[in-house]
Amino acid sequence: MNKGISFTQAFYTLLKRDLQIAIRHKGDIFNPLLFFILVVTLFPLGIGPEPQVLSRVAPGIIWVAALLASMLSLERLFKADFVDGSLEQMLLSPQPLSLMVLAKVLAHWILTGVPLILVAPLLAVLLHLEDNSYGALMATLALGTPVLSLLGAIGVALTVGLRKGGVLLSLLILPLYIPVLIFATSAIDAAGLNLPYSGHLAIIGAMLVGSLILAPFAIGASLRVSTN
Amino acid sequence: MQFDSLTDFLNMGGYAFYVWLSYGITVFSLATLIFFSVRQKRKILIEISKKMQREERLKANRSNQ
Amino acid sequence: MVEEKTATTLVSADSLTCIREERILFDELSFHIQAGEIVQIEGPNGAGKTSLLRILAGLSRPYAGETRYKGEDITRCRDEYNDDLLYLGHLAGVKSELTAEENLNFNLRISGYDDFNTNDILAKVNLSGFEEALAGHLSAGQHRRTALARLWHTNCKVWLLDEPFTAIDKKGVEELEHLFLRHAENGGCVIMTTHQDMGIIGDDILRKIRLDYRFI
Amino acid sequence: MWKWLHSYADPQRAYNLSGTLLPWFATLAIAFIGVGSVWGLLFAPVDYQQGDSYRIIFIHVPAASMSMSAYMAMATSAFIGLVWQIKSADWAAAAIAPIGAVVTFIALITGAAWGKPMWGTWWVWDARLTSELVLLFLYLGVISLYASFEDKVLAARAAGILAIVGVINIPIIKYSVEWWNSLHQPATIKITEKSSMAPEMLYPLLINIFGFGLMIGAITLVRFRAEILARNGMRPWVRELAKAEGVK
Repeated sequence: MNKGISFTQAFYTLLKRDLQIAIRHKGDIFNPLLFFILVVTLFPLGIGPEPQVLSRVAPGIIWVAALLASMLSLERLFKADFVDGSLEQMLLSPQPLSLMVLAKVLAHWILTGVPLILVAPLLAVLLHLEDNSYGALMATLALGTPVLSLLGAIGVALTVGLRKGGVLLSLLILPLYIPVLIFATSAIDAAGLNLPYSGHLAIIGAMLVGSLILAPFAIGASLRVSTN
Repeated sequence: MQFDSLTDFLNMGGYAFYVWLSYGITVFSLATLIFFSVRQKRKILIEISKKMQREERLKANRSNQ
Repeated sequence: MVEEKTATTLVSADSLTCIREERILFDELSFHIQAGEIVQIEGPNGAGKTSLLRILAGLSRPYAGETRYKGEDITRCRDEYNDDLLYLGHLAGVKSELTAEENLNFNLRISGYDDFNTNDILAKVNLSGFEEALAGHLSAGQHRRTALARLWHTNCKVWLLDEPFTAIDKKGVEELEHLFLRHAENGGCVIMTTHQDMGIIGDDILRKIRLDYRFI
Repeated sequence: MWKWLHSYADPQRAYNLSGTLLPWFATLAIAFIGVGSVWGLLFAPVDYQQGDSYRIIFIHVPAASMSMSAYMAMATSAFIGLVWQIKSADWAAAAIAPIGAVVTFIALITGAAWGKPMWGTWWVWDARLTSELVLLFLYLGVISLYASFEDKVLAARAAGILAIVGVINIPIIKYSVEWWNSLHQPATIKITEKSSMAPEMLYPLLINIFGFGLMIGAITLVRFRAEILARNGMRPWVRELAKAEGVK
């Protein structure tokens, strides 16, 4: 019986398990996506169908809807593990906690973030987004949604032990999403005006790197408090 | 002294509403905060002493049995 | 405190204090657990048995005092301690969306093992033929056994078990008791809570730590 | 190196120490705010552009700057609590949060009341007001997280983590809001131009900033003491105090 601690083995085992569970539980993938699509289609009904107006507000609408969808889907990130005791096992495993947390967040992003990015161009068509902006839309979503998942996971980890965490969660994490929202939407705006937007992307990329490094520790510490 | 009379002072050069609104809300919210913060301590001590009395009764009950 | 550190002391509690809902569950609790001991924490409901076990595992932080592993505070040697610790709470992390085999496979892999045969281990807990069944469809006892299966493939010295016999039939309890005895003989220790009487582990072997329900 | 911190972590010592400090903070705070406000309202010269409406500055700017500092103080003590596992520091952080929220609220309201005569509207998405608003949300998040946990020892730890996460984000949020503001709203009147301020205006302002800081300190001490008592209800020294209070 030998015990070799391999970080990559732990990471992939956890990643694989989470993906496996999600595939058997398809609702968790599709519900946030449907929510995203529905919210976006409500806007033209609310503000009128004029293409000029819609294309002006399209980046904001898509991104705000993405923030909300990401937040909604995150709510269940640690819940099941908390309820059935797997979270305790994770905290007591000899593998570094931040690594396992990262695997869980990555699994979650693959399941909810990636479909969202893939659907976004279709919704942009509905909202008459400027033709030049599609690249920027995809790029900002690709760089920005992992940041949302990482930051959101901190809030989820803090509220996982509480009975009604839903509304509280939005209060905790939506303010933290503001910088991503600002830079992402203005990158799309800049692209629409044929201006360079690589600076915006660089800043979002920096946020991604920063949250990749720091968020796992915060999530781990929060989980230790929540399971206490 | 920048103002000639009390009415002049209260009038704040025509901006009375905004200036006194600001100062009023500030004083009111700080006073509320201080009031509740100071009351907190007394409330907690009373709660603890009530709990102590409950425990006394519990103990008395148990020793009677 | 008592500093009788012997070479075989695995886990010790140093003046642990636990407070829940403004109630002191236990105060200044100290003990040492040696290799080879089987310890039962006993006491009425609400006395803090599970709390003590969680503090010993490092899941909960005591209000005061510390848990030591081989003489060192566990918050300072968490990795070493976790490497040598097997904790099963009353919810033991069995995913109902996964099969018994997948559950066991995951639990062992995440603990760092990669040389095992899940079918053999599941056979030892009488789950042969249920390897492919989703854990959610298993009975309470089989569910519990899926979690307990890890005990048959581990080299952790310290076992912390919260109500391990719940939903397990008489024969299963006996098998577990034999396993505990073997584990103790091999230099491990078992710390558990249970309300069930044990047939094989007699009072001469079993050490008891009693927690009383306190009103203050 | 940090051993001295632990000696102040003992609840009873912290309680007594903050009791000794409290009268000093309270007296000085009243004195400073009194002098600063009277000076500002009565003696400071009229602003040639904004008239007497600028006198709101003597509470708006202290409240705004102290709302940030209070957050920093909260996060610092949460950090101490987290790293050195000192419960008193967690409690201090929990004690500061509501005070910070009230001060931020004051900064927002006075900002709006100043904006109306200056900009003709109660609210503009000015960089300072927007980041104050976000700061208020951050405070409210910490407060409601603290309120949601039943076990207050855990509550203080959770709120502490959130405060630390918030403090890392504040500079990013502030920077992004300022950048966003410059993008969308060029050339609004900046409501505070500190550099061009006459000393007769600056002194009462500085006195009030200092006074606000002391006042926050004083209220923190009051709440901190109450927090210590609430968390140590089973300790004999608290029970003595409760006995004395409860009989009345």
